[in-house]
Amino acid sequence: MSESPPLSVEGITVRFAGIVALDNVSFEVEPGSIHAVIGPNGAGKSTCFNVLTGVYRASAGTVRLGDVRLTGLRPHQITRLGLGRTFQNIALSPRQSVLENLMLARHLLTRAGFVSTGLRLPNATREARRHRARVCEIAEFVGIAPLLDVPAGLLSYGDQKRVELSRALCLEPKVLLLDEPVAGLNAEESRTMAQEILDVRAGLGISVLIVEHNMGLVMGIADRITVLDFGRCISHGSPAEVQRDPAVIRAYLGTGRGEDAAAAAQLGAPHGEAAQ
Amino acid sequence: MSELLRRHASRAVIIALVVVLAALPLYVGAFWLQLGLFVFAAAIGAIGLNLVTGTAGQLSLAHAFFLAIGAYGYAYLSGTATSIGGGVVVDGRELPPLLAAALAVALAGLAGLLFSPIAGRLRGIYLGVASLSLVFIGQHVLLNAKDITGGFYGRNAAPFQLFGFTFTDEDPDLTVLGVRFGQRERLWYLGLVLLILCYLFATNVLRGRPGRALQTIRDSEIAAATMGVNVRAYKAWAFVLSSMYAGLAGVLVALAFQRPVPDYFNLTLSITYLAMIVIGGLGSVRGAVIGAAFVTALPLVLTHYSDHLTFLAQPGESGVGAADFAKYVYGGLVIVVILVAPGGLAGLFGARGRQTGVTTDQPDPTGPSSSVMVKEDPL
Amino acid sequence: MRTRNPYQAGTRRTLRAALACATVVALVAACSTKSNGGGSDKSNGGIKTGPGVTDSTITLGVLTDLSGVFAVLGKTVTQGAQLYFDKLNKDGGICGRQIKLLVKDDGYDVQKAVGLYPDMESSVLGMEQLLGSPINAALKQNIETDKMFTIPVSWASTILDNPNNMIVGTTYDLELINGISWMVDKGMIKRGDAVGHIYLEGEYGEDGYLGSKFAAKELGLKLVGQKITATATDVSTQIAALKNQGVKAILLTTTPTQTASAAAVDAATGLNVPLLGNNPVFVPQLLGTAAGPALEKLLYVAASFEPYSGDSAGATAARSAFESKYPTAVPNGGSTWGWGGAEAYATVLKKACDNKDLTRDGLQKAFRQTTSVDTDGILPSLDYSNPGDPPTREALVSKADKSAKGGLDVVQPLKASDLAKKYVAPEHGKGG
Amino acid sequence: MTYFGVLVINGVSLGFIYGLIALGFVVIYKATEVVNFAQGSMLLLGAYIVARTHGDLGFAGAVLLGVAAGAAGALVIEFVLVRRPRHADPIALAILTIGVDIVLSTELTRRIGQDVLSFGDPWGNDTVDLGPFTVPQARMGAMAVSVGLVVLFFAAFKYTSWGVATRATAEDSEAAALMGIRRGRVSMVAWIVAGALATVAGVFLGTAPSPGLNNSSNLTALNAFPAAVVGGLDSTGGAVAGGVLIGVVQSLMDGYNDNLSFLGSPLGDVSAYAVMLVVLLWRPSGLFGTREVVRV
Repeated sequence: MSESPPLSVEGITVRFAGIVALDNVSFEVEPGSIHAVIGPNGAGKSTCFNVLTGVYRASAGTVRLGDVRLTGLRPHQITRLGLGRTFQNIALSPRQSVLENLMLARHLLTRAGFVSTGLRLPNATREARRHRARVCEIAEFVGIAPLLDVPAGLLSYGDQKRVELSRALCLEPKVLLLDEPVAGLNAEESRTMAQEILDVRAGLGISVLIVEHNMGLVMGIADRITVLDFGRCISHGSPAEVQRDPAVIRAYLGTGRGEDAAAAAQLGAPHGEAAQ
Repeated sequence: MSELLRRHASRAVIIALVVVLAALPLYVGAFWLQLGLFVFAAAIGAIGLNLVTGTAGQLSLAHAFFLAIGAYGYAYLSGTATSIGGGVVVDGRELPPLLAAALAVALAGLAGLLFSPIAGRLRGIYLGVASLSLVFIGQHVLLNAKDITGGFYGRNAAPFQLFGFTFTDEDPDLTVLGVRFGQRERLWYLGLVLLILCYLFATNVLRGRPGRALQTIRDSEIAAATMGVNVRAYKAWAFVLSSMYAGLAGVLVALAFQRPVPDYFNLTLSITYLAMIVIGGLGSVRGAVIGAAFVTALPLVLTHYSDHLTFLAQPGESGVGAADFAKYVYGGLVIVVILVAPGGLAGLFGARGRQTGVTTDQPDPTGPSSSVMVKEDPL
Repeated sequence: MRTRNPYQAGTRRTLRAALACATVVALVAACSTKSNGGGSDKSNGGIKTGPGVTDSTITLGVLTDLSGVFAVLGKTVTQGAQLYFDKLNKDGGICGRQIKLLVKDDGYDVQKAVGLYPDMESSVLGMEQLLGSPINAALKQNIETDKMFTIPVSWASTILDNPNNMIVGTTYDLELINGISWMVDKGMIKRGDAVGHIYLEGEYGEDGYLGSKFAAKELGLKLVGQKITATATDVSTQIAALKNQGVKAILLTTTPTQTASAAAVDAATGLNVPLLGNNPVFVPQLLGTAAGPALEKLLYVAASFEPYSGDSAGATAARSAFESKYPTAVPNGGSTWGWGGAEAYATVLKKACDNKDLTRDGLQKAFRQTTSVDTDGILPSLDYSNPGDPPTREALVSKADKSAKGGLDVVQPLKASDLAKKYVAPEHGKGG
Repeated sequence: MTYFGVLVINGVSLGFIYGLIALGFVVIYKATEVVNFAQGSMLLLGAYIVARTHGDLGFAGAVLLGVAAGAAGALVIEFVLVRRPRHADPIALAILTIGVDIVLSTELTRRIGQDVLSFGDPWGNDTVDLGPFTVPQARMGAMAVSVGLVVLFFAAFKYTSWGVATRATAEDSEAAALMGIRRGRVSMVAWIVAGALATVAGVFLGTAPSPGLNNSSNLTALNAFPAAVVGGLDSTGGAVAGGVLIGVVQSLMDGYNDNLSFLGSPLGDVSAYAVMLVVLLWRPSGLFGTREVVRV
């Protein structure tokens, strides 16, 4: 099991039509760690993810994986370098089976083109068989193996979230980016998901970067936390350090939103509640 | 296990169909053979359009243009220099027909590739409208590049030849089981074999790695890119493959017509192809074939039987004739399919699952989407 | 079964299926019933007969447009032909046989025409009507292979190179050459003048342009060409360009709508030069539009057959037959020409009957022996003995006139100008 | 120079008619994200009604009825067809409008046949002299009415609640829905406006210097596609500008075709599409269109 390289974000700034969505944000995901990015609604968390994966282009700043510069590359190139992500609003192909959705993630690891696939050349067939076996293994690992033949659109929301996680794993990433993995899940499902994230880290030894609203989950599983507010980085540190930071509590309470206020209340909650 | 049964049943149906199609020239007359040849050509073209529009979700109204490249490419490459009237002399390359056909298909693919920088940059409906321009530019070229196309009067397409066997009425004379095999019988088999090969190729592509990538591009370009698909390249390849299918269909059309004329390759043809894949079922290879057969055969069969169809105006009477009626039916079907049966005719015949198309009437299973403004196209 | 591999469905099964297919095809084929020889010749009572000919009938094909852009033309031409054959049948038909028309509508759609042709091929002796140049072009090979004796509804000189085609009348180029000569005779234009020509993309316009180019060269006119597409409805830009060149007359090989637009703009911009169109440039409905007065003032039409209002015996017979059968229809010259064309076809059939050879080869032979088709004045005498040459070089000129039935009134009867006699058709000598 | 001026005036006057049709595309696109391929048959429908009724109702009455019919026809399309599959993909809906166009144009061209239908309009073939230029009154009318309609339209778009709602919907349809904007009403009004604009354009296409409406008048609406796209599919001002641009380009290419004979001829129709391709290569969302909205 190879050690994943550190993912470092340095001075990222993103502007849309005059609005500054991210302002000079920096943090580093240490190898093998679970790193969370939190912040009130509109703080720029998803924008941050989209910059890391190349969906948006940063106006300034750099992202590096190990020694490799990611900024300026197109999304599929970044994926090739070892970043795998899930989407906050599930982006599975609803009419394809779960197996097909997972096989898509093997795209970069396979080579069969139009001609060899269309003619069913032996190497294409062999390759497909080999990768199907690995995909089934990963599905087994996440516990969605019984769902492989079902069209993704017919699954429950919770199952779709797990398929998303599996799909990101099928990329064999060095760093896994999870965009609100438990949003919309009930307590039971959230606990399962938290366990799966911990299992992934333990089993595969890869770093995990999470954007999440659920403080319980974050405080329970994250090693390090970065807090964003209005596109700025307002706090860094271990869960305990962040929880004590008055700037963080102010940011959450200041928004006046119900869910943010609830998060603020949770900031004071005992560690690991969600992960129990 | 019912899944397995269904698969066997549908395989049996397809085999039975192929058997019937292979035996038909022994029974039916010239009209049906000619019709069959048109259907085979249209089916190949429709499978191609379906790859780019049905599977990858890129609306293309340029199909007539790529068909024209196939048809005229073949006529030019296999043709000899001849005077065609009106003082016009068309040029020709006198290549062996098989080579000419292969090169014509490649040429259509190349045209698709040249269009791909535009296809890659544009999204959704902009692409559809941009592709419209190829049809108009194509018509302009067909009518003006007279020494290659023959202008409005068209030019002859050389008969097809395969290793010395010609697809004409004689040379060699051929009688199979008491039936004389003339040009139409021979071309029938050529069309049938090509269609089967094209069908299998497309099915394999869709089930495999490139097919998954294309379908994901249709559902979400960002998801596809994030999963490692080079979206721009794949959109371009989809156009190339689609236009090669169109090119092959064009070659068959040239052989069926014996003399392609520019009038045929107009916007109506593009729209007819679109109707085929919608009626058949977007995204489904089988649907493309069913839709092509339906849309191609309907007006001809209605006219063929118009004497017996008393609700149609007979030739010379006022009222709705066979041709108009066929247009109402297929225009209406396009509407109905999109409104109530997104799977198209193929959906009604039992294909399902991954094969259904871009439309969906059910609530979007991906949940609400958020939109953001992007300063620069990231893909 | 979850991870069942559809890819292993494999070659073996496909092979087995193919084998099964082959067996079944062979078995099924053994009881094939397809008859050969729908198109073979027979001999009957001393007369050799071909496809479409029985003891009592001769069936001729009509593949025309009854639902597309040329539906009105296709319909009236077919009606005119049917009326003529009705009359002929009442008089006993040809060779004791009644003439039957098998009519199919292709909607001016090339693929449909190519698809419907085989439907008729084996059951007709020849094609009494094949409408539309693209369709004639697309079916050219078939017509030649099947030796299908055909009247094309198109007057492009390009069609002369098909030895199976019987052009009824003269070609577009000659119509214009005659018309331009007439204009010069009448003093409307003179040597050194600029003359404009708005012509359609496609055979009609471009063939007309061949004629105007020849006439301009011979007569020392400066020709200014403006090509347009069939869908353009507004020709003001083209007229502006011609006005800019100071033209003294404008030639039109355009759609009727464009003709009306040209007349309207010609008059409205104060240019007021005469317009000369040929053959299908005009429909009587135009006179009811706002362009009507301008058309009546400015438009002349050259054609090689009499308009609906023609006063020859033939045109009168055609008109009275049409009026009694279709009292409410809007008449146009199509029915007159359809009548004349049917008469020309019948002339060839009669000759073939005299030769006791009602086969396609027989028809072909009779065709080349036909040196003077007499249509009672609808058309000039037609001579088909020189393949590649138009059967006549004569044309008449008529003027748009609201008071005339069919909207046109003859101002110059049929006549071949010296220039027209001199003109060498581009296909000359090739049709053999 | 006079010649150049004549060409430009011809182009501009035709371009305003394209602009009216293109404006219809844009309004529908902004409100519903649907590109309406049936705009040509809506044009034919409204104009056909005008042509058939002006004898009884007089020109003004017939135009009113025709506009009402065009609007009603558009509304029927909107109501029965486009509104139902609310979640369907805009491309599928665009294809759906192609289906509508096939049916509607087949029926209308069948009815029109070979007739050239006039409108009994008050302008006839009369002309106006503008210095060295002679322009048909009908085209002056077309320009005046187009400008009037465009101004009226922009005012409505800017100040009425419908305009605000449409702009909000185009900006972010979900947010607009949350704010209580009824998408159904926005879309209905858009289709009505488009149907009415198409009818007016259809009437002007059939008045001098054209002799009347014929069975291919709907094909002219195809020229409005490049117009709308060049301007940007979601830009109302762009539609009019695009229309004028395309009209002028066509007119100039036709007028100077002799100097451009190496490009073949005629150049009018094809140049509109060539211009569109060039513009799209340079700006994928047209000259005045906003960049595509990406959904994650």
